[in-house]
Amino acid sequence: MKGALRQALTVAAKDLRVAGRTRDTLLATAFFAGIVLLVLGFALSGGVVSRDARLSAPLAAGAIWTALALAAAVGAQRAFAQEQEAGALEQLLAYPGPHGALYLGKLLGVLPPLLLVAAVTVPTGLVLFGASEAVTAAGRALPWAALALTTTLGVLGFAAATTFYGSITVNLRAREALLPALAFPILVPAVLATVQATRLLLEGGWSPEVGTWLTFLTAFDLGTIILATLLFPAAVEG
Amino acid sequence: MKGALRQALTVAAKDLRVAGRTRDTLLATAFFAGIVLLVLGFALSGGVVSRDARLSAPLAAGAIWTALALAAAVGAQRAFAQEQEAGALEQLLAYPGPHGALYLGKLLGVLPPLLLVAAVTVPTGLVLFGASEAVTAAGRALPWAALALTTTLGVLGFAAATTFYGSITVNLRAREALLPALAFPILVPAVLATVQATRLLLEGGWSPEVGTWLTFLTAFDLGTIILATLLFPAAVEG
Amino acid sequence: MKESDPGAAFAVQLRDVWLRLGREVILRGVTLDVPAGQGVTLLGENGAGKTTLLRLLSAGLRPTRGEGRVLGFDLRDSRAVRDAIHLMPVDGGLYPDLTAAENLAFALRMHARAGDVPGTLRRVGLEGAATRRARFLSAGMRKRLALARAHLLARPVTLVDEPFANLDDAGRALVQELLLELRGQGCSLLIAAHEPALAQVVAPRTLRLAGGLLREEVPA
Amino acid sequence: MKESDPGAAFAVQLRDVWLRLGREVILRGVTLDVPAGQGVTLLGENGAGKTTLLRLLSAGLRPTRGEGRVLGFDLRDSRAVRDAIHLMPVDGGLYPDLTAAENLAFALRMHARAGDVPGTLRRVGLEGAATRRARFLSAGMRKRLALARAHLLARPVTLVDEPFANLDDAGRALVQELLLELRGQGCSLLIAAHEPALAQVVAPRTLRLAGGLLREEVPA
Amino acid sequence: MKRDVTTTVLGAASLLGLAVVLGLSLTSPLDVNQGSLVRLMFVHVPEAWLSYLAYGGTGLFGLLYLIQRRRHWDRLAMASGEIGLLFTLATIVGGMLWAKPTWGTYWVWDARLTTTALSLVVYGGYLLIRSLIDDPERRARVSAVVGIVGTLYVPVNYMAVEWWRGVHQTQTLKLLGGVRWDAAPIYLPTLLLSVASFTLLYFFLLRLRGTLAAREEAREERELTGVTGRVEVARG
Ligand code: HEM
Ligand SMILES: Nc1ncnc2c1ncn2[C@@H]1O[C@H](COP(=O)(O)OP(=O)(O)OP(=O)(O)O)[C@@H](O)[C@H]1O
Ligand SMILES: Nc1ncnc2c1ncn2[C@@H]1O[C@H](COP(=O)(O)OP(=O)(O)OP(=O)(O)O)[C@@H](O)[C@H]1O
Ligand SMILES: [Mg+2]
Ligand SMILES: [Mg+2]
Repeated sequence: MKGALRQALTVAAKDLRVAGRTRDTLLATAFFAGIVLLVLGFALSGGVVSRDARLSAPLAAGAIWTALALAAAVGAQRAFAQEQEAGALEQLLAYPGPHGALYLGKLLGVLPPLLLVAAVTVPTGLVLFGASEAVTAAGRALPWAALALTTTLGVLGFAAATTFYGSITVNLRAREALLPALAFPILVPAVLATVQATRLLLEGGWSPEVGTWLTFLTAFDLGTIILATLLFPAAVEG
Repeated sequence: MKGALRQALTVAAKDLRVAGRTRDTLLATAFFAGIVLLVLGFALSGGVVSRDARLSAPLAAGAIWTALALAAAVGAQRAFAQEQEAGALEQLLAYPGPHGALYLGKLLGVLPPLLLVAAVTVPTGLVLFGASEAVTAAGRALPWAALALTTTLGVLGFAAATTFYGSITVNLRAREALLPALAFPILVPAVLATVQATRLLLEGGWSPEVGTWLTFLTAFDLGTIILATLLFPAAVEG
Repeated sequence: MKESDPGAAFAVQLRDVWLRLGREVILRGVTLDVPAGQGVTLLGENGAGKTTLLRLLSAGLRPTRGEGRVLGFDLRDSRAVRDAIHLMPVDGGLYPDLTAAENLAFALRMHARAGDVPGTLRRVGLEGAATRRARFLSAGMRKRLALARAHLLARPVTLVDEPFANLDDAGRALVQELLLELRGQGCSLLIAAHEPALAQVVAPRTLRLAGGLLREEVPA
Repeated sequence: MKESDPGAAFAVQLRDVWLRLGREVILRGVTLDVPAGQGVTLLGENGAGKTTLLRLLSAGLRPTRGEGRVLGFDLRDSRAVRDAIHLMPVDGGLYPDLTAAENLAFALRMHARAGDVPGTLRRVGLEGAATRRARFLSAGMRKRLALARAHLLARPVTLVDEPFANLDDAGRALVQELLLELRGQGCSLLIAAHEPALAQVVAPRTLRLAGGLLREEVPA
Repeated sequence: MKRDVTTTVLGAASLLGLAVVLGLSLTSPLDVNQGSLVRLMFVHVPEAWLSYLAYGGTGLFGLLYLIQRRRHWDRLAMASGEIGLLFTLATIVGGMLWAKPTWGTYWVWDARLTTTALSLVVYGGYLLIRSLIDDPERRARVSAVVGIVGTLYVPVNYMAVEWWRGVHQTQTLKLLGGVRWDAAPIYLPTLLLSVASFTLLYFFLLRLRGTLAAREEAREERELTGVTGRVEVARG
């Protein structure tokens, strides 16, 4: 158990070191998140939409979380594509210890860049879709702490699911498109929970309903991580 | 000149062959576009939003073009990732002839699958987001020809821009990490023009304003392709 | 973590192992016994299946039919096998964006072992490239780095795929020296190579893979 | 497209070429004249800079200082140089997801040339793997495929990086045979190798790269 | 090939059941609101039921494969996945055709419809993954994993539907419930019979497809190893 934890941390540290060195993961994830915000921003911010304050919260929530879900998929795919370059993946799988630890390590390595991207995407999205304005116009302050919690839980859930599918698609052709396509349906509960929590937070600040959604999200995160750790060995072994 | 064209076609044919070997790339990309539509539908059109008929056009336009922009980005990324694997990119650059031809070849290889995916995504998106119904309810026919033209021009523009972006990121050294961030905004005009043209077409059929956007889009496409062909050699040379 | 099964008299045992990859049948009934501590040179034409056999032994591939044991552990018990074995692949299997020293340190930490990274780098002549990324090492330097890793890990069963390729004469002598040291520590070695003369110095017993079958080769 | 400059008496000319990669200075004033049609064996320790020199000649890298010409074309005129030269890289530089035959056909078409793909595949012993993807070829088979490509293209200046590595004995003889044929067609050869005896059969003139400098080596 | 009695019996029974359902539904009274359209229910609901059954099968057989590593289970999982996909498609197309006259539109962003569309993607992905892996063992393993996770998606989304409704009262769901409530007394026997017949149909198709896959596999195995003449056909 302690050995597995050490392995997970070793893998994560390595991935973070490489990510800091080449920065390509960060770039790719930011690129995809940026496209989503850009297109949706232009499509929805003209005409009727921008004039209707009630719409700003659901639209901002939807756009932000679609962007982050995609960014998670891209980040996870990178994490495994990197391994595969130069045959390192086969070498990684040949180390002793449970393969589940490798999944956890990969997940821990994927998370920090994603959280970084999220830290930019969320405020940008709120401004772009006029949600932050609508909130301050209503005389409230933006609930930053609650938003940050939602974001962290949401990104963790996205990363957990996409990292798992990343291990499956890495050896397949067409993996770039396949990974998001496979992972998204599974992400639907997480998208739903994050979108609703964000929307409610924007519309009225903290409420017990938000708490319910966040509890659900936490359960989703834990469930996904446990299940993925259990199934990962079967997905990758020789 | 003729030699360059032949090379471009050779590269495109190779990419298409790899992509079409088992139709997996096409299937996966189509799949991916479909899922983006569904997730956006799910994330954006619950509650207030779905009951507002005025929103169908902007939502449909936004969702369709998010899906297509992402599909283009995935396709372009794939096109260069493939080359880089196993040192094939250096080999490709060592063939005789102008390097600009390689960019054109890559672009031509990315386009056909994308157009196919677009041919499915556009009608699906229109139906799913209720735009086709809103149009027929208003007693008009869907402007299919104009939509097809917009789609073709838009997909061409996205493919040209993302392929160029891909060529920049493929050989990135750390000190050039800012370059992609600078290249990203070239997508803005394409996004703006396609989204607006589509929305206007859905809201009121053909109009001079649509014509202006399409002219602008054509200019953008040509400009991007010419610029990228000229800059590509500098982006990839050792 | 068990270092090895101390009761195991055999490093490797295969019984009528068949292996199919894609539509090709690569191994067609391979039977092999390697006593613990022995050194074996594996010869065979290009495409004979040497690399495939090594991957099978390192639990990277599963036999289609037949059985195998490594240090007494069943090949299907991948965790135990991976604990006992190390495969040095042809292409090194290094992380291109980690430096030479980081690559070694990573491997050690994954095995929960300590080791003298700078010292080993010096032995393989890479002290000047310790902080260079593996991507920027020359072909021979990458091979030396992979060799340094195998030597540091010193697993009870060490599989080596084409250790002499891409190396200069000094490098080849170095491979022999380091591999001999490993044998001196009691490790069993299986070396796939196209240079029988060089490999047999370290691993005298010689086998040849041909037509998916393994035959003992008597030195001329 | 010109096949080559017919007036060029020299396949390769370098004048005091310096090359820096990252923070390392790899070449420190290399001067070299290779008359057209000559065969040159390039020796040097691991990391000496042989591969780097070949990449420089194939216009894949630009000299930091100094001048060079290939068949009379300035190295900075990358298009003309690329037209005249072919580099067979260590790792093959093949498309993993194209089959062996498709890889060859692609290279031919990029050079606007015709050639007998199945015949060449047969010569290098890959007729059985013509429709197998390069990803699934063994290390030696990939080398054979890269060799087949160099032979099919038969560029006036052909650079070969470690052609003998990963090959079995028959494969090494085959390399010699095919490279000799190329020389027979008037191609100039530059072979970087760690097997001087094998390479010198094809390319008798021998140079050694050490400390960033090139010296003529007189056969003992 | 020896006759497979079980398959024949299953096939005959399900066909018989379907014929009876057809007769009953054609003679059943018309609904007050929907007229003859209500008859679509006897196809639509069992179709949806069958697809859920098939998805459950995919997960279950995948799990069994991972535990026992018998190829038999993998073939059944694949068969089940294909059946599920087919009948989800039928549910959606049928539902859309039904939706047009009753709701006035082919598609609404109702949670249940979206969920159903997404399960199409889940199992489409399952089959796509299968088609991308050549090595039979790895294919079986990876697809078992994908199938298990995919099956978990079904109940999770069922709960998501509940939560979604808890937040917005969408009329569509009320409409669905309403129709069922009003119609139940009259249509229940036919509906139940229809569901039973479709269940039989599932097992029939499962066996049929499983046998077919086994034959294909055996033939491939023979072709590959026939050269040596030493390998007998590996049977699940
Ligand atoms: C695109 C259109 C539709 C789709 C994808 C669809 C899908 C489904 C699915 C998956 C089920 C079974 C699972 C469940 O019970 O939740 C179901 C059940 C049912 N559907 Fe549909 N449906 C569609 C349209 C309709 C329409 C137009 C009606 C009637 C006006 C309808 C009436 C029912 C009824 C009565 C049931 C069974 C009762 C129930 O379980 O709630 N459906 N549908
Ligand atoms: N996934 C695969 N699908 C089909 N054939 C494969 C696959 N992997 C390997 N092969 C084939 O298996 C054979 C054995 O390959 P292997 O790499 O084991 O040869 P080798 O003995 O190591 O050769 P070399 O000396 O050239 O390294 C080759 O013919 C190769 O093409
Ligand atoms: N991008 C780079 N940055 C820093 N150093 C580099 C870079 N590329 C190569 N080098 C260094 O240049 C030196 C020469 O490498 P090269 O590959 O040319 O050697 P080589 O003579 O071909 O060796 P080998 O016989 O092992 O193939 C090596 O020390 C290598 O680490
Ligand atoms: Mg090999
Ligand atoms: Mg070299």
